[in-house]
Amino acid sequence: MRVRVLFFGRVKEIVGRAEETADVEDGADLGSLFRSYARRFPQLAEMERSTVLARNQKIASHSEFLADGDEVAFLPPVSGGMKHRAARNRRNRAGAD
Amino acid sequence: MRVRVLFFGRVKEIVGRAEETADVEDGADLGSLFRSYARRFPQLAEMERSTVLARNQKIASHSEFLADGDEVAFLPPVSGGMKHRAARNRRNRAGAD
Amino acid sequence: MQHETAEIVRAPIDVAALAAGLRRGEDGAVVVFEGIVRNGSGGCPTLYLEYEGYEAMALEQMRAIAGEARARWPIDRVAIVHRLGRLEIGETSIAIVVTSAHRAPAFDACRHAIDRVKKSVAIWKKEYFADGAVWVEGEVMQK
Amino acid sequence: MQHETAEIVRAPIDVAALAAGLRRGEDGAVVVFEGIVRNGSGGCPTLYLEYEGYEAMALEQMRAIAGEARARWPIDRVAIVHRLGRLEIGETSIAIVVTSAHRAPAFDACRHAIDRVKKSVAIWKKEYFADGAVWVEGEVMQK
Repeated sequence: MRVRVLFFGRVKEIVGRAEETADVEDGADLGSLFRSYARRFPQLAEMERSTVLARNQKIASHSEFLADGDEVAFLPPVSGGMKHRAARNRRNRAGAD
Repeated sequence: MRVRVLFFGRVKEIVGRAEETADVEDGADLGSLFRSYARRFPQLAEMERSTVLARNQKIASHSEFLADGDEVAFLPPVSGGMKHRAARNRRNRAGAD
Repeated sequence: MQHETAEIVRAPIDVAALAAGLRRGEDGAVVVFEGIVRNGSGGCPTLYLEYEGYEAMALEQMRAIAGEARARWPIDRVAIVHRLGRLEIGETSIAIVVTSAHRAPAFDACRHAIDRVKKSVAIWKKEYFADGAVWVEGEVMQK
Repeated sequence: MQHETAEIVRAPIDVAALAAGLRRGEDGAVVVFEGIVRNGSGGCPTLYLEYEGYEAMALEQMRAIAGEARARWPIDRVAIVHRLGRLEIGETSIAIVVTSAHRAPAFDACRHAIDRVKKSVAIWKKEYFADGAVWVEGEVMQK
């Protein structure tokens, strides 16, 4: 079956695209989809704890099963509103990566 | 000596004017000035607890002495900002006066 | 624009212009409070309000409240503008604008300022109904 | 105007028009929060920010936050507007307007709404400096 996968923020840059279509096996869950990307993109594996998954625009756990035609999104920590205090620290860390 | 006396809000209506000049004896304090008006305007006497006095634009106690040329103000409960919840009750009470 | 602004006006308050005049590059948050003339909740509708003030004293008190807010919270600027005269339902009687790097102190300072204004600024209002009018007496004035 | 409004825009947010559209005769208080792009406090100045969102999801989340505020506090209307795209220092990235008969619930609801937006709306921003750019990662997204 096929699902649409959307990437945002830093995940989008790691994966190098905003979205793609992925073929997944019947019975696959969100966790297995995440792991398949994490294998291709080691930086994404490091973000597993902070990256939330959404299935059809709702936050979903890794154990949720996929269905054909689903829209899955990889959502790194959000930063809407105004400036966050942590920005500068993160920047220094990013520079050290 | 002479002082200028200003009236605001309901006090202004009770006294019937916004301001006047008053002759006071040497050594008079704010309390004696208030009492002289309260004798003339019994409704003002009822408002003694809620009416704050100012001397030269600063809140002052009844025991503060007056000086020639002072500006005294009679300040009933304030209601700046927006609507107060108590308005309707007070209105009914005012109607019963 | 000063760090602390207190103004008494008789024309409609242009809150957008006020907020625009305060904000600077180091601000991350603007909190605005507007008090507006509202209809009573009872049976008899309010027609309009008349505000009057002991202007010299009220201005000084408003300035003191702005200064107090800046002394107590790490905020940037505070403006308190009160309108006097006749105000119709829906019009803004008071606007308080606080700018700050962060939002929490801006909310705290703005809220504190309006609470203080209602208790300790020499301004009074009279509410007009179809069948009469009454002085709205809120709080015994505090320092 | 609905009781709960959520909007994502790409042009400057006209907060005055937004607030004017919400207020009604029964309101006595309007509380507005604006989040603005500010300069960093460190040595290297921010040039500008780029905001992006998962728009369908973000709108739904903003609507949910507005609804939650109205369920929890006795307020009148809530509008949450977030801007996406490139924003310069001093520009408003988010505006939240709450109208209410009384001020306390308006302050509480507005503050709650911005706290929730920062934690649980699918919006990201990238901060651009003279020597590079970084995704600003705030909070792990919550429901």
